[in-house]
Amino acid sequence: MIDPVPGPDFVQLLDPTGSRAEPHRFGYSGSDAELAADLRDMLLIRRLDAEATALQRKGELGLWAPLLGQEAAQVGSARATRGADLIVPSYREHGVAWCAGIDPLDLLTTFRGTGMTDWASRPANFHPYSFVIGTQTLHAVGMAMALRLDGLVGNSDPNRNAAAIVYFGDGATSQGDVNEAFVFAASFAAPVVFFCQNNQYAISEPTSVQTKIPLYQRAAGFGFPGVRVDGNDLLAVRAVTEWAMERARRGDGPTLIEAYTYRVGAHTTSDDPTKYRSADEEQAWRAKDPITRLRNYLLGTSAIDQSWLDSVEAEAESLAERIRLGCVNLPEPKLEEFFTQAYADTPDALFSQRAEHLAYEASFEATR
Amino acid sequence: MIDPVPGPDFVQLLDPTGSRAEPHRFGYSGSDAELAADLRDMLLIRRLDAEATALQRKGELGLWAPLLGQEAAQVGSARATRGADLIVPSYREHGVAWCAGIDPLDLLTTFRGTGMTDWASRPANFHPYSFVIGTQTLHAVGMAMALRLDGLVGNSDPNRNAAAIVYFGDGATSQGDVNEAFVFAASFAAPVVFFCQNNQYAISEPTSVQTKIPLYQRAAGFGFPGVRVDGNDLLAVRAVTEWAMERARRGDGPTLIEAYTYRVGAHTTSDDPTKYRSADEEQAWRAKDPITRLRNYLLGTSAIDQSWLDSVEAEAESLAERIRLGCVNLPEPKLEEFFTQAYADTPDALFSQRAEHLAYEASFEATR
Amino acid sequence: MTTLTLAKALNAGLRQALADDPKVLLFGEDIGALGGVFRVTEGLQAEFGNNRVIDAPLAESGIVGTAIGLALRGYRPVVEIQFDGFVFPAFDQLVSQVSRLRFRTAGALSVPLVVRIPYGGGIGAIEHHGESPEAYFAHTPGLKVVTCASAADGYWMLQQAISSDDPVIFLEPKRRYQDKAEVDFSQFPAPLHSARLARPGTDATLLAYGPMVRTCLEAAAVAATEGHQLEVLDLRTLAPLDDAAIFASVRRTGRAIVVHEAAGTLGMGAEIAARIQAECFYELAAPTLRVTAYDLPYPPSKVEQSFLPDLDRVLDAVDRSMNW
Amino acid sequence: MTTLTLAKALNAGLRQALADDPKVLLFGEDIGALGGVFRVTEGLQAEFGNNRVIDAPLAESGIVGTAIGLALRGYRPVVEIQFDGFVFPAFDQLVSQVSRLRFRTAGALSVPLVVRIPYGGGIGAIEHHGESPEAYFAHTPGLKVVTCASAADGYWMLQQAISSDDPVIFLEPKRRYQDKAEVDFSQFPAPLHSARLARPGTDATLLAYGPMVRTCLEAAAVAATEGHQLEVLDLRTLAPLDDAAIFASVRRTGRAIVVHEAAGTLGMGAEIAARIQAECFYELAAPTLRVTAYDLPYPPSKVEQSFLPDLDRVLDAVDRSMNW
Ligand SMILES: Cc1ncc(C[n+]2csc(CCOP(=O)(O)OP(=O)(O)O)c2C)c(N)n1
Ligand SMILES: Cc1ncc(C[n+]2csc(CCOP(=O)(O)OP(=O)(O)O)c2C)c(N)n1
Ligand SMILES: [Mg+2]
Ligand SMILES: [Mg+2]
Repeated sequence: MIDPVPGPDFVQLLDPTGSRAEPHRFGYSGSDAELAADLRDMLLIRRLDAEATALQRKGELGLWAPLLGQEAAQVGSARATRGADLIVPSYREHGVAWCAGIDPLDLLTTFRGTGMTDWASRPANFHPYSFVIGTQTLHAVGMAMALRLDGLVGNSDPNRNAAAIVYFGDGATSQGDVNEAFVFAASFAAPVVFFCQNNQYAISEPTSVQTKIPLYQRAAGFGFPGVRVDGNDLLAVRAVTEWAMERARRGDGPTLIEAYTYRVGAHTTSDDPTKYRSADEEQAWRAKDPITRLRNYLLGTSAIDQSWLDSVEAEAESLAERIRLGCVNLPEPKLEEFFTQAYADTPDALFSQRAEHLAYEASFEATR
Repeated sequence: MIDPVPGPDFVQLLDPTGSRAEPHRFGYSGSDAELAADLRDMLLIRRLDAEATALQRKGELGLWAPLLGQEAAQVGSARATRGADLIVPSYREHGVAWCAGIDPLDLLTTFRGTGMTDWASRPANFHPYSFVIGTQTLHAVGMAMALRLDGLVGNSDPNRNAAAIVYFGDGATSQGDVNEAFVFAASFAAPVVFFCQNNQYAISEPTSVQTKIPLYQRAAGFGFPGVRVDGNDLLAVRAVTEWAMERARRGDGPTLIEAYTYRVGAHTTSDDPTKYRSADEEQAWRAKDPITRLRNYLLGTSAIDQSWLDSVEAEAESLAERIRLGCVNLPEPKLEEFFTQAYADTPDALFSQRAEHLAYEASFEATR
Repeated sequence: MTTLTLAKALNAGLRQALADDPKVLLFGEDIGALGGVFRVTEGLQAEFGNNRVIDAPLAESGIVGTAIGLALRGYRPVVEIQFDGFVFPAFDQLVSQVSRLRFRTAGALSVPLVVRIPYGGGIGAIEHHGESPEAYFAHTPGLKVVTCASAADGYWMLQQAISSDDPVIFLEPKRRYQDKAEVDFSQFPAPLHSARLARPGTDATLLAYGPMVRTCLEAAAVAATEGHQLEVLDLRTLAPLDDAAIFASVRRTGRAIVVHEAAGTLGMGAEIAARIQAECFYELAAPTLRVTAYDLPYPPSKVEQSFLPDLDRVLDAVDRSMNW
Repeated sequence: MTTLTLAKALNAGLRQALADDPKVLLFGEDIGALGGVFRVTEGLQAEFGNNRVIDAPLAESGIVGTAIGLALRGYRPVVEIQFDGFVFPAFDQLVSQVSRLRFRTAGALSVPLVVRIPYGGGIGAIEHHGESPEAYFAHTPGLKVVTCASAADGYWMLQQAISSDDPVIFLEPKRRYQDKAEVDFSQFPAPLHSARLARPGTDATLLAYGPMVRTCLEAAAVAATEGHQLEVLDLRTLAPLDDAAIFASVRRTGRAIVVHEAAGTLGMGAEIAARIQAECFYELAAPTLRVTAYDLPYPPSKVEQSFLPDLDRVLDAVDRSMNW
């Protein structure tokens, strides 16, 4: 696929070398200090991701879905949300989760198989992961409809307003559910931002299997704007997402953002990308690394220096250690706990099944 | 909803008074004799529709879905197909069925409940009706993919080419399946024309519940052209559909046509439109009647005269009579026939169930 | 005490639920101005406004999926699926999402959603308008499934379903919408997940639900004239089943006949028969018999009367059971 | 005679089918260059080209729906659903269309479609990757449902399913993909819709299919050391069931235990138990017992071993049956 070029159809504010681009209708006006905070997030997230990948290799996780290369897309968009906004991830949004204050160890329970999506029980506006592609986009639209019904949209005091943002991939855009989410969002002018990380692949399938034209253009046909942004450019992602979130909060309805990026790693730790793409291609994308780019820029403006980088590196190291240790010590569940988790009002039959299970386990203990 | 105006976004070649409109990028170049044949179809179809509605009122049909007002959309599009093309209807395409050579009595079996979609057993490229909204659009795309695999697309001899046309409503555009059909059609450049009759309602819901922008614009977001045509203007429908079918046959992929029309009657004979729309609205649309318009034009050019109209009227009368008589004489099915129709290779259990059923019926006959 | 049709009783139940709890929302196709194709929501949009009774775009997965989002934000959406045959586009959202969000989040999230589905055949309709999809849902852990057979149950059970914190598939026997019965608005209703002894008897138990309850009561009335006292149990709750009521009745009579409109294979009768044989093994005078539709897609309406169980087929099964 | 894993046997079966009939097509997500996430289609696109082995957009309803269109035009599409939990978006097309087009057209149209689904748990996967959806399909008239338990059956049954003019849901026990067995390419296979006596015995019958066949064979081996001769019937066909084989075995042993990974309620065990009690009422020494998953959504993988039936739970049920 030919690379998109900066311009009205492709928002880029920081080029791959780390230079601020020409003024654009989407400008990023935050301070370099804020950008440094975002860079710190990206560095920590990359470490978290690497550590989880390593834990999977050691057999401590059943699976991991690396986000390597998508840090700017995730941090830039997550940092465009604020307190009352609702964040609805797919399954690769570990970086978004981090920004939403989710403990990485809670994420690991899912991939270690000790739990499902344990973070849901702690206060945070971060929805559980969804593994059936596209389903969560409808949930997000419903949640956004609720914000509207609750009077949290279009208030004159902008601080009383909120919106939802939902994440999904390029592959997901082919699912009926995602397109129905577009229909419902448009029909109810739901305050929702559809954030599509086009990382060029759905497992082995290049985006060209899903669409012959840029994905952001899908939105116009449903009656709301679509924007393609350089997903490896934190400034651009943040600027565009802030604009779209504010638009939604104001009551102007949905936006589709296509963050054009690349899944540098495997689809998951079970995947083998050498089967379907070239090393050259991977290499070309590594040259557009979102972290390098922002680091170069901030080093250039002297917003950060080597000692700042060293201290984040140290922080990353201790995060990794916490994850390593925490992972192996995640509490092991027992089946008996689950019998009362499927229903608010557990049917008698499940209590009987639990009793059977416990009696069976007990007999087993006794006899062998 | 504000009426669309003739222009690049709304193809109209014959205005409501029956005057040929200004030249347009889509021109209709057929002869008036051909148009007279189409008018004859429309008149007969209108009679067929009225007769079926009457039969339902008399209790001879369980249900009928009238096409009143949509005759130009149906005849104009159907007459843009030719021998090897494949026609995939929804459930209101009695007019298309007529043009495809389907015996109206075969259609009635469905609505009388003596059969399901009996015409499928006779040779015609007219697919069975589908009653689950939108499902058939995917079937049509698959059939179009098959045409391509069979080498029936893009041949230098245009007579060796074929395409599919699939019908659905404005409401159907909200279904996931229809949008997935757009995805697959675009991805495989399937030779298919998506023919959406926007008759302003999905039962009681105005099109504005489904979309805030014109439906034809949906297509561009999937990467293929969409055209809005005056669905009450046979010339425009025919010209645009011929263009789109030829485009598909040539190998240039799918087109979406939105035929902007009106369901003058009830959704079905079970429906009561007074609950959700005004008599004024209905009246305004009756003034745009597709038959009046074409008749006036052809009378104006002297392609037809009153005696022509009288003879078609007589023909319509005898068609109505054939339908009336044929309907009540449709053979009554017996349950026993159905046990071997679900499978090519009927499982033993169904033979046993048939035997049980027959024994039960026999015992019943014997004892009571 | 008022005499109401089932459709009007359901309408009254919805009105009461909307009045009682501002978080209750109705959501579906044609439920607003039209009042639903069966008029079950008639007048409710006029009364409660179009933020409480909302016409949805024509997409069942979208309806259920967005209703999940509404439910997660504290609403109690009551979704209408227009006909049984049109619930399948929403199947993924129901089976993979609605049923599991609580489990997935260890109880942190609730989806208090009611999915109303007019179901069953016998009304002379075209394809997809006479389906009985209950077994698909009853096989799905995390969902509750109930069905009413009378106006009183319609009124009360619907409100109980709406106030349940668990997602409930609420099946309405469409061919009984016009059946009239007394509704006592002041009576304290039985628990939602309990069966109801519709007619006591001693010789055999007819286990039925929804549309077949009336058929079984009619059969029992005829059987009584022939000297057989049939007990009729209206199951009401299909998931969970009211095992205690089922076993108690079958132990009393020694004979069980399950009657439903869904296909026999893996219909509710399969589960009920399997449970009865396991629990009442030594107490049965005959195997549990099943009177169901045949294992075919729903046929054209001209033959639906012989496709579906009717009074005579029920009595025929009673005879077979008695003569075992 | 060659020793193959189940995955390779299926691959060989597909290769043979592609070679035998130019109308056979493979269609699904990631089946081309990647060869499928389980490598069942490995090498086939390279060999037969991308007009025969087609990577599809990521939409299961779209895949099944367009495959219907291909089938109606004379192709024999073999669709891959990537994991069990992802078949539900296609449920409507399967239940309302695939299963009914022949019936709807009085036999005029055929949908010779095979839907391959890797299914079942026990592989330490995340949610939706360990489902056992067979009962949903077996309850649906118009579909046929089969499942293989060994490499030989994988090779042959898949080809038989592809040459069937009826739509077939073809369930592949993913946790057995790497199990090796002998495949005799020249042997004439048993009919597709027949059960297989996997191990003869006299004391009780274990009825199993797919992943649980091996578990039951292991249980039978252990039971033999304890003096019980268990018969193991590999059902292979779930719709239609091979009633004759089931009843014959149960009549011989007098005891039946159905084992599957799907939830107990309305799982295959319900139907089998219901049929056995109806047909073998006086020939049973104990009720048919069911060893299944509990009636819960699939739990996190750390507890899946106690959630799913295993050798010990099977033996426990055998004990209960023997001591009834
Ligand atoms: C309904 C469904 N079908 C198939 C899958 C298997 N699957 C998991 S991830 C994936 C690819 C998703 O691609 P994309 O949407 O681009 O997201 P990415 O993984 O690239 O972030 C597939 C096919 C699934 N999880 N759900
Ligand atoms: C999946 C599904 N949902 C609901 C219905 C019930 N239903 C039948 S026709 C209809 C409206 C269709 O509107 P539209 O697509 O505009 O077609 P029209 O009837 O106007 O020709 C509805 C909701 C259905 N048949 N299928
Ligand atoms: Mg992707
Ligand atoms: Mg319409």
